[in-house]
Amino acid sequence: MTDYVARLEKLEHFLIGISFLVCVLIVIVFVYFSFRYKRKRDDEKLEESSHHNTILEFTWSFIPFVIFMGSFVWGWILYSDFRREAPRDSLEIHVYGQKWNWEFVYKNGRKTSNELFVPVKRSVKLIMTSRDVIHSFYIPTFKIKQDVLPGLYTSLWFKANRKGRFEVFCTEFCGTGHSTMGAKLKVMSLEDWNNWLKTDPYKNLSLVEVGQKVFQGRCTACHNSTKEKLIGPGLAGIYNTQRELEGGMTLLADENYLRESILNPSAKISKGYANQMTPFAGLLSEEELSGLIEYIKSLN
Amino acid sequence: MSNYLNCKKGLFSWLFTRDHKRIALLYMITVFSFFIVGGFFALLIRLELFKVGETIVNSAFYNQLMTYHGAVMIFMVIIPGIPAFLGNFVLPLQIGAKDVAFPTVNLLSWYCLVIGAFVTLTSLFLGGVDTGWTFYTPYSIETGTAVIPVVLGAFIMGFSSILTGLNFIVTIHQLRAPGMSFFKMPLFVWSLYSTAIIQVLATPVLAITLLLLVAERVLKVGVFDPAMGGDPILFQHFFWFYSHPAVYIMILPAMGVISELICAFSRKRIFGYKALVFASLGIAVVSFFVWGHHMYVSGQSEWAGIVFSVLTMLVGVPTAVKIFNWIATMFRGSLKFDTPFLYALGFLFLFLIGGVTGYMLAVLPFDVHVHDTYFVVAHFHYVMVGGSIMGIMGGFYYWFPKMFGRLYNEGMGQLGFALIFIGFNVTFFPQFILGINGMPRRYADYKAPYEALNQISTVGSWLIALGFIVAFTFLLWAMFKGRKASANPWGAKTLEWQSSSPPPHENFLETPVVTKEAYE
Amino acid sequence: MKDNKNLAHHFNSYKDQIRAEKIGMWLFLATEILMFGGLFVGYTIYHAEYTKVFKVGAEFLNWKKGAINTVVLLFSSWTMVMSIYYAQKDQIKKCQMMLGTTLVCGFLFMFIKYLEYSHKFHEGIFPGIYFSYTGSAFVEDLPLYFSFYYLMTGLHASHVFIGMALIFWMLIKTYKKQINSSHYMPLEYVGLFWHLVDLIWIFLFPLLYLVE
Amino acid sequence: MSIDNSSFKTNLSVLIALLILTVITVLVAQVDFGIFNAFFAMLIAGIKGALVLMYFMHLKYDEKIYSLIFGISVFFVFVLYFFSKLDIITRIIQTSVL
Repeated sequence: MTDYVARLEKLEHFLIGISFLVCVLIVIVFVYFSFRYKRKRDDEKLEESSHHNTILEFTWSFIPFVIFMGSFVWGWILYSDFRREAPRDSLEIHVYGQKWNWEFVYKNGRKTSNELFVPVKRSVKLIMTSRDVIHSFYIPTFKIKQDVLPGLYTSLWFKANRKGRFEVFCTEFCGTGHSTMGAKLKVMSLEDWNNWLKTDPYKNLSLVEVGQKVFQGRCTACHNSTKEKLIGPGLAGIYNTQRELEGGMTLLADENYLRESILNPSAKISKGYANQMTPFAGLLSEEELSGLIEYIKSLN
Repeated sequence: MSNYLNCKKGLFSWLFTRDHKRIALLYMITVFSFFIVGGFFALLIRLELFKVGETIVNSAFYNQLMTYHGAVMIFMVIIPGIPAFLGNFVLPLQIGAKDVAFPTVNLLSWYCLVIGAFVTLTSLFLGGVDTGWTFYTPYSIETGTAVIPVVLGAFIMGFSSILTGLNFIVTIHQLRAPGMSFFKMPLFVWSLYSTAIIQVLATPVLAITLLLLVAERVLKVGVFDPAMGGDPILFQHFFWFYSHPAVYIMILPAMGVISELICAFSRKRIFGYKALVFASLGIAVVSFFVWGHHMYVSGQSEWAGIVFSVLTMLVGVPTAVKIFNWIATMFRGSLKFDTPFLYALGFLFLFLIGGVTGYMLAVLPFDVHVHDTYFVVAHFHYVMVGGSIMGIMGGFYYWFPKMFGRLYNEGMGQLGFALIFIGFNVTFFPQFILGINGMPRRYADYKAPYEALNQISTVGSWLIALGFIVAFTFLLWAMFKGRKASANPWGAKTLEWQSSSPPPHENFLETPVVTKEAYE
Repeated sequence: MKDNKNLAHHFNSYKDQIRAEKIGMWLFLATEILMFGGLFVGYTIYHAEYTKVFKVGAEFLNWKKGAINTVVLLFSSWTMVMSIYYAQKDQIKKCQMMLGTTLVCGFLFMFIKYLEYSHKFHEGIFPGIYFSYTGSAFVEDLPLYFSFYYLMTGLHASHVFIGMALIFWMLIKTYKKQINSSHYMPLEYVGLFWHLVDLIWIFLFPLLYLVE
Repeated sequence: MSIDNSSFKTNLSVLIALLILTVITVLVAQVDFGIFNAFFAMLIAGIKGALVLMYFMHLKYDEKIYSLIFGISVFFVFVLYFFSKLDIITRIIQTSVL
């Protein structure tokens, strides 16, 4: 996958190997003792044996100490490699975590959600921050992980050696939709990637189709396109109906209501739902916003 | 004959008792009740994870389940489990004292636990809480769930822990029987002493952290909220400054119990007494310098990670020493495989696995990979259940005749152990593999490739439940109907066995005078 | 001393009991120090990060009131010591007088604290989101300084209050003739607590009022 | 009993010393010593604290165990400070090159 993974796997094999070995040795000893020294008669006499032996005790403190320190140093070397600054020619991509999806912003302004496209054999640096609570960006196949915090940039870099699709998980508990907050990492050839970067995702799409695309990227962690309730309400049949709000007020779900509920959801909370949606103010273009509203209308 | 159980009658003689033995039994009832509650949450969690997709509970409810499972098991079961229940009963007996130093404070500490638990559990009726037991900011500031009662409850239970620790330190300093110097004390007493140091020194920092969190929610003071200039990582520092030593509050007394069990059932003096004493104290002290190993990927600096990693490795040494010394004690002993000793051996095996995986987790890049995955979940349960719960159960079986003057059913005790031990490994060993394969923890749902191992794990949880049902049923039966026990059914050497079973109101009819070394 | 009525049943001698109680009391003080320590650590870290903001914040405070409060608390500590001194000499009247003065000092402290708080509230300086001061001296992150100000002085004031309640209890004890030269230890423990409250204020005062 | 050592006179002189030190703190705060401002403020507070501990709280006369308990608690406050600060300082150094 990456050079780092290959090096880490060596360390992993060592750790698992030595742990397994130590466990087996110790278990053999105490299982052997268990059989060898089982009490046969209730009044049996014990052979005299010492209850203290400085040399022995020093040895079995010192050997683990050496193993521990050796492992630490090995880990340290690899870790500083993992944490060191990304190579200067790295491709930089901004990553935003929010409840509960990932948004990726490329240098040319192209944005994707829940799908990260990178070229193969090129180091990629992710500059990450969160829009709400702490998330954690984890690519299991590459064995790297970094928490994503609000108000602070953290970074992660990798260089994929082969093409493919890999999972990304959020590993810092971030609320109801935590377990659905995944993304796909797509590693493609440089040529494909350059072509992909230039495409306009909304080219030749109707407004409703634009909305559907945005919906699938940003909304599906909490909202269904049917009437079924997930974390938030299902969006089918919402438009132009009376919505009951927390506090007893009811109002008509018109375009303005939908717009406000997307941009500043905490303003009006539907009855029976918690106030936990991250505001989309400033995160969607006017085209995307109109598209979303048209898409919601089309679900009726 | 008059003993502490029958010397006074009526509910109030129990609720207002200041006898450490009766308070211990009050703790026993609370701790095991909450253990059943927490275990029930655990079973629901495993049941939900049996299949991919939403099966019995939705993700919002799942998150509450995992929060309550963690909070109940940690704050209400394992932390008071050994020190406050077994320790309360055994500590004064083992040092030849009539009671702990401050009997009223001891009772107060139990009330703190009960009130704190009550406050925590009121949140269940206020919509529940879903932050996880770690209450990480800013999520715990933002979530609309009932964080405040849980946090206040934990705060009050913290006082329970502080008061118990304080009481034990003073008791050990002031109330030892004539002739019992510090280095003649049984190792269980030493482990309680080390635990008490942590309880007194670490818990206040948790208290202030939780108070800050309450202030954060009520007033939005911004100390841990990046939106107002605060630093969320500082919360993690404060939290783990307590919570890392807290895992040693949970494991150190269990180690003490194991020392007692291995001596008693090997009929030998402990091997390397002083090494074990200093290992306990060493673990207690070093545990304060290693908390950052929970934060390798939190955004903590690289150097902090490295420093914490090397310090964490240092904890491994005294832990390894303990394991070697226990096994050396068995050498040329006369081993009797009664239930308590089986639990001790179970502890050795499970703690060994928990220990080596802990060492693996201390290695920085490996932790970066498996941090917040099921590998950590498995490691934690191997140490906490495989360690602490094995310690509680082993100790409970061991001191059961002393507590109630009756013997438990040996066959059923062993059956219970076998089910728990096998069930435990079936449940948690697959989780190591899940973790290495990258399954994150606290997930209400997971990807299809993880399903098979999750199903094995869930089946294991049923075995554990069955094991505890067997164990508890027959212990409960034995409490009232078991055969009468003699004063010293195991032939153990420590002082508590010199008193009758059950002991009289003030423990010893005549204050014992100690002339021998520990376990001699 | 074997038949001292204050000797609990499980101690061998009154001397043992006093030592146990004193160790217990000091351990309790240690927990208090660690609890306040958390706040001090937080304060110090943010002070280094937001030095300028904290300086602006400190200028809002009235160091004269802080200084008066310091003097009041120091004086009350002394009267507390003297009350024990007189209790040891069985001069209960003087002991009561000293305790009474301590209590009055506690009230005085709280009163000045009240003046300070109400002055702040008047300016719109409330803790956290209720912070509504928009005057000319406002700088970004100023609420953070006042969060610490209110948390630290608030927690301290709650301790002063608890201390006052304990002193009041001791005063009652002296009237019930439960305090005398052979049994004055409760007074001693309350004194330790009161001195700790004083000790914390000794550090709070320069940190909050005089920082640069 | 140990407390008898602390006579009326000692206590009074400690009080006076404390009051004088308070005046000094306030005066020192008016003068600008640059980076030493905080140092002087904490130094004086430290002296005052030591006086209260030694004389009012009798640590000077009592058994060493009480001083030990106090010392340990302060030490662990420093542990909390040290490692948190270690992280924050090195984090700032790192993030500035990000």
